[in-house]
Amino acid sequence: MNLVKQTIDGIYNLLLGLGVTVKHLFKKAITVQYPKERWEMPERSRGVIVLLSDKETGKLNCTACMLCARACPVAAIKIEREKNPETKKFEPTSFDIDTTVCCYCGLCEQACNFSAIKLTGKYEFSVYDKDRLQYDMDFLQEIGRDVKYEKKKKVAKKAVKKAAQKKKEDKAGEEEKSQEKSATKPSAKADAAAEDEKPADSEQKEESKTEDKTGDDKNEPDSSEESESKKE
Amino acid sequence: MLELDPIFDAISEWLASFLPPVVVTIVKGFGTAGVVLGVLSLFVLFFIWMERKVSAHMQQRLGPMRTGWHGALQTVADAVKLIQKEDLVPSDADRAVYFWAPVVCFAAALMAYLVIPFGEGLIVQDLNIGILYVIAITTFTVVSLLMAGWGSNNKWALLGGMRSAAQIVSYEVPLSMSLIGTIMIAESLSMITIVESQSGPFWNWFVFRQPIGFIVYFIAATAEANRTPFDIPEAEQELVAGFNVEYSGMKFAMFFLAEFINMFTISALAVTLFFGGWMAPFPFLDFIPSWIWFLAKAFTSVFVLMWFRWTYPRIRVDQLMGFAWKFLLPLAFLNIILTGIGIYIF
Amino acid sequence: MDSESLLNHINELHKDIIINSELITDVPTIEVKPEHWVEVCSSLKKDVKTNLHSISNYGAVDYREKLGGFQLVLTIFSHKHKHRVTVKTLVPAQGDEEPEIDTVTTVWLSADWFEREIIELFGVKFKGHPDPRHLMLDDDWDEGFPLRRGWTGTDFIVKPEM
Amino acid sequence: MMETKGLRTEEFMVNMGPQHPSTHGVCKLVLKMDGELVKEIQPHVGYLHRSIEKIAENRTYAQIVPFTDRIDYCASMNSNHAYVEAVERMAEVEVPERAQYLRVIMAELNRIASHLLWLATFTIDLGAVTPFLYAFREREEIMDMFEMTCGQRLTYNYMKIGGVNWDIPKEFVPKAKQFLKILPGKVDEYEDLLTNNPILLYRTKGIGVLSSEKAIEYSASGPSIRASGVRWDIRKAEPYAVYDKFDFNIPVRYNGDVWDRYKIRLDEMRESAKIVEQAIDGLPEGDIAKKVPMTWKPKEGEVFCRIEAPRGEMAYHIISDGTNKPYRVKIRTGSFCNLQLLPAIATNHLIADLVAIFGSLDIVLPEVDR
Repeated sequence: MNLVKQTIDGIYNLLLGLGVTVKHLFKKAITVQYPKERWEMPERSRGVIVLLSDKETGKLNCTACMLCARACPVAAIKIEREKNPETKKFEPTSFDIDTTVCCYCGLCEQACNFSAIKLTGKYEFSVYDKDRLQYDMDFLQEIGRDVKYEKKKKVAKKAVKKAAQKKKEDKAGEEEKSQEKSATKPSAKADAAAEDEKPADSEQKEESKTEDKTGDDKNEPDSSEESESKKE
Repeated sequence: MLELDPIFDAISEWLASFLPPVVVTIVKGFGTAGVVLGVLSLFVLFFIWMERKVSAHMQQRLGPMRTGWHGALQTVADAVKLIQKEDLVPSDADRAVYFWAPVVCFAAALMAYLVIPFGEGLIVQDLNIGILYVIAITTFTVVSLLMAGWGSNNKWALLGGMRSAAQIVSYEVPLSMSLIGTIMIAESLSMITIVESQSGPFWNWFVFRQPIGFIVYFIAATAEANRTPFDIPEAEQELVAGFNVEYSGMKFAMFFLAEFINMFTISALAVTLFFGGWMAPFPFLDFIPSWIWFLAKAFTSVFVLMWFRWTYPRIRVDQLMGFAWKFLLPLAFLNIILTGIGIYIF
Repeated sequence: MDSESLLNHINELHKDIIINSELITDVPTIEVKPEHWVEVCSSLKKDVKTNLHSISNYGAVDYREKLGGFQLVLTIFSHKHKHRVTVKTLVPAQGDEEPEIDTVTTVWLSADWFEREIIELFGVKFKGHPDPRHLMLDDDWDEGFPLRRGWTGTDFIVKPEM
Repeated sequence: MMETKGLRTEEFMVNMGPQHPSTHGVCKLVLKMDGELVKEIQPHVGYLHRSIEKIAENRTYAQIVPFTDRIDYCASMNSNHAYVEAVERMAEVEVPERAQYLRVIMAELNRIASHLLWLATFTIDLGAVTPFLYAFREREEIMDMFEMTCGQRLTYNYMKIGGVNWDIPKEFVPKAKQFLKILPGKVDEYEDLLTNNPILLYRTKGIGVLSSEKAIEYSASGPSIRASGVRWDIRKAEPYAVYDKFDFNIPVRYNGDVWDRYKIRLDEMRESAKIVEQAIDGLPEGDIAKKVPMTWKPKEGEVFCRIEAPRGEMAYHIISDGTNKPYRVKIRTGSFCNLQLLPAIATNHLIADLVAIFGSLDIVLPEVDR
C-alpha cells in the first residue's frame, strides 16, 4: 500500500514539475537580444573611467591633486603634474589609467573634489590589443566629452548644508554621495528616452541637486585630508 | 497519397534495361538509403532547432535568433562549423576503435528506419519480423558507445561507456517485454500489420488497450536513447561529457545526430505501436495524408521527450538499474499476464 | 555565562599557565606559553563549563620584530553556551627560523587546513600534523613564506606609496 | 587492489577538476575510485589564491573594502559587511542607524541572491538545467536593485567604514517591495519543480549525511550546520548591526543530508525576505555615513568579528598597529571549513553523489582560497 501511495505521489509530483515548465513555455522571454537591444544603465553605473572637462573652456577639470591616485587600491592611476607658472596651480601633464588592473571600485571618483574623474555607464570597452587598455589623458578626455555631469560645488558649503538639513526634516533624505544626476546612456536611443523623462522629474532633480551637495560635504574629510597631505 | 514504391519500381525497371540485376539491387538499395538519410537529416536538423527553441522558451529565453527566421538555420551553421573543425585524436587512443565508434553509432541509428512506416505504403521494407529487427538494431548503439569509451583512452569516457553498456543492456529487457502485449493483440511482428490492426477511431489504438505497456515502453525507450532523466552515459555534471568527451568535429556531430535520430526512432516506434501509426484519429479525417498524421504524432512524442529533458534532474546510475529491474520489468510481465487474460476473455 | 565570568573561570582553571588574560572587544583572550598550547586547548574543549568545541578562526601573526616570534591566535567557540574564547601563544623565532609547535589537530579536526595554511604562509611547523603538504601554494613553491612581514617574491609588487 | 582468477579489477585515480563542470570554479578533487565508487577524496585548493591577506597589509583601511568584494563574489555585500563591522568594532566608530538598516537590507538581499545562485548551480549538478534559469531570473532582479544603488552588479564596494557609500535611490523601495511580494511565489515554484520530485528525492535523501557531532567537529557553519540539527546562526547568537530588531526564524533540519541542506536554503530565502521587508518598513531617516577620513588611523588594537554570511561564518581578525594600514588581516570564511569536511561525508559514495554533496555544501572557491 505504501508503495502504491509513493508511486502515486511521485507521479503527481512529476506532473507538477511538467506543469511548471510548460507554463513557462508560453511566457514572454526575459532575456535581451544584446547587440540589437540594450539595457538602459542606471545612472550610478560604474563602467569605463573618463576624465571630465569643463564644458565652456574644454579644459580638464583635473587639478592634479593626486587624491585619486592615492585612493586607488590597485595603483592603477599614474599622474604627472607641473605647476603652471601663470596661475601657480598644478596641471596634469600625463594621466594614465591602467584599466587592466582597475577594479572599478569607484574610490577615485569618491576622492575627487573637482568632478574630474568619473566612472560612467559605458560598458563596451573590449579591444583586440591589450595595450589599448592603458588609457592616457587624451583618450580619457575624449571619451569623457559627451558625459553629462553636475560639477561639485565647494562654495557656500555651510549654507547649503543648513538648507539641506531643513529640507531633511520634511522630506526623505535622498542624499547621494558624489553622484552626478545625469549619467551617460549607452546609446543614443536611451539618451532620447532620458530626454523625454526629464521634464517629468525635473522638479525632483532640483531637489536632489541641493541634496547632492549635502552628499558633497561627506567628502569633506577627504578634502581635509587633502590639506593634511599638503602639509605633509 | 504519396507513393514511393512505383517511382522506385519505374527507376529500377529503367535501370534493369541496361544493367545486370545484381547492380540494380545495389543501386536500388543505395537509392532508398539515400532518400531515408536525406529525409532523416532534415528531421534531425529540425529537431535540433526544436530542442533549442523548446528548451529556451521553457527557460524564458529566446534561443537562437540570428541565423534565419528565429534561428532556423542555426543547426546548418553549426554543422558547417563542425565539419570545418579540426579532428583531434588523443595520442594514446585506440585509433581504429576511436574512428569506427561514431560510424557504428550513426549506422545503427539509421538502420532502424528500414521498417518504420512513415505513412500508408511509405515504408522501405515491410519485414515480417519488424519489431524484432528494430529492437535488435537499436542495441548496436551500446557497442558504439563502449567503443567510444574504450577507444578514447580517457577515464571519464570509459566510465561513460561502461555506464551506457549497463544501462542499455538493462533497459533492453523491459523494452522488449513491454512490446509483447502489443504483438499478442496484433498477432504479428510486422509493422504494417500492427498499424492496420489499430484502424478505426482513436480508441482502437493500442495505447488504450496497453496503457501499462506504453508507459513501460516509453520510459525504457527514453533510457535507451540516453535522454534526460536517463542520460547517465553523458552526464555532463558528473562525467564531463561521458563517452564523447574526446570527440570533436564531425565525429562528435555523428554522435549528436545519432542521438536525435534515436529520439525520433523511439517516437516513431511509439506512434506505430501504440498510437495507430499513420491512422487518423477519426476515419472522416482520412483526407489528410497519412504521413502528416504520422509526423504530427511523432513530433508530439518528440516534444514530450524534450519536455522531460528540460524538467527533470538526472537519476543516479544504480537507481537507474534498480528502477529497470525492480520496477519496470515486473510491470512489463504484469502487462503480459493481463493481456493474456484479456485475450482469453474477449 | 558572560565574558567576564568566563574569563575568570578560565583563569582559575589554568592559574599557573596563563601569562596574560584580558577582554578584547568583549571576547575573553588568554595567552599561554607554547609548551602548554595543546594542554590548554584540549582542556578548554573538554571542560564542561567552557566546552569550546568548534574553531572559529585560527591564524598566525608575524610579531618577530615586536615580540620575537609568531603569535598563533586561535578563536574557539561553543554552539551550546554561545560564547567564544581567544587563545594566543607566541612561538619564538628570529630571522629565517622555522619554529616548531605542537599541533592542535588532535583536539579539533578542523584545525587541519588552518594549520596547513600557517605552515606554508608563515613557516611555522606543527609537530604531529597529519598532512603538512602545501594547501594554497604550489607543491614546489620555494620562495619563502609569503605572509611574513617584509617578504618579497619574484612577482610580488608592493603598492607604491603616493 | 583485488585479484581474482582471470578477472582483475583495479582502483584508479581520477582528477576531478580543476576544470570540471561541477567543481564550481577551480577546485581539484583527486579521487580514488573503485568503478563508480569514490574511495578517497583529496581536495586541492589554491588555484584562486590571491593572498588578499597579504594585499591588505599594504592598503589603507578604506582601500581594503573593494578587495573584500572579491572574497566571496556571490555575496559581496556580506563580506563587505563583515569587514566594515570588524573595523568599526575595533576603532569604536559609531554608525548611523540608517546605514545599519541599509546594510542589513543589502546583506539580506545578497543572501537571497546567493542562495538563488546556489539553487541554480545545485540543480545543474543534479542534471536539471531549467531551474537554473528560473533562479537567475529572480537573482537578476536583486542585481538590478544593487546596480541602481551602487552601480555594480557583482563587486559592489557598497559599504565603507562608518556607513555606506550611497543612499538608496527613489526607485529602490517600490522595486524591492515588488520583488519581495513575488519572491515567495517563485520559491514555491521551485518547490513544485524540485522539492518532492521523486528523482530529486532519490538523489538527495540520505546522501552525504553530516551528523551534528561531525558538523561541530569540523567547524561547519551556515546552512550546512543548521541542516544537521544545530541551531546556530550568528545573527541570533551574537547579533551584529541591527539584527536584534528584526523578527525572523532560524530554519533548522535534523537529518543533515543533501535534501535538508537544499530545503534549508529555500527556507532561509523566505526568512531573509521577511527581514528585508521589516527593514524597509522600519528604515529610519538620517545620515548614511559617519565621516571617516580616507586615510584614517585607528588606534592600536585588535578585533575578531564574525558575521553570518550565506555560506557560513565569515570572520575578520584585524590587528592595527596605529598606522593607516592594518598590521594583519586574517579572514575566516565559511567555505574554507565546509570544504574541509567534504572527504568525511562523501567517501564511499558514488561519483554522482559526490557531485550532489559538493553542490549542497555550497562552496565558492575564491572564498576558500581568498
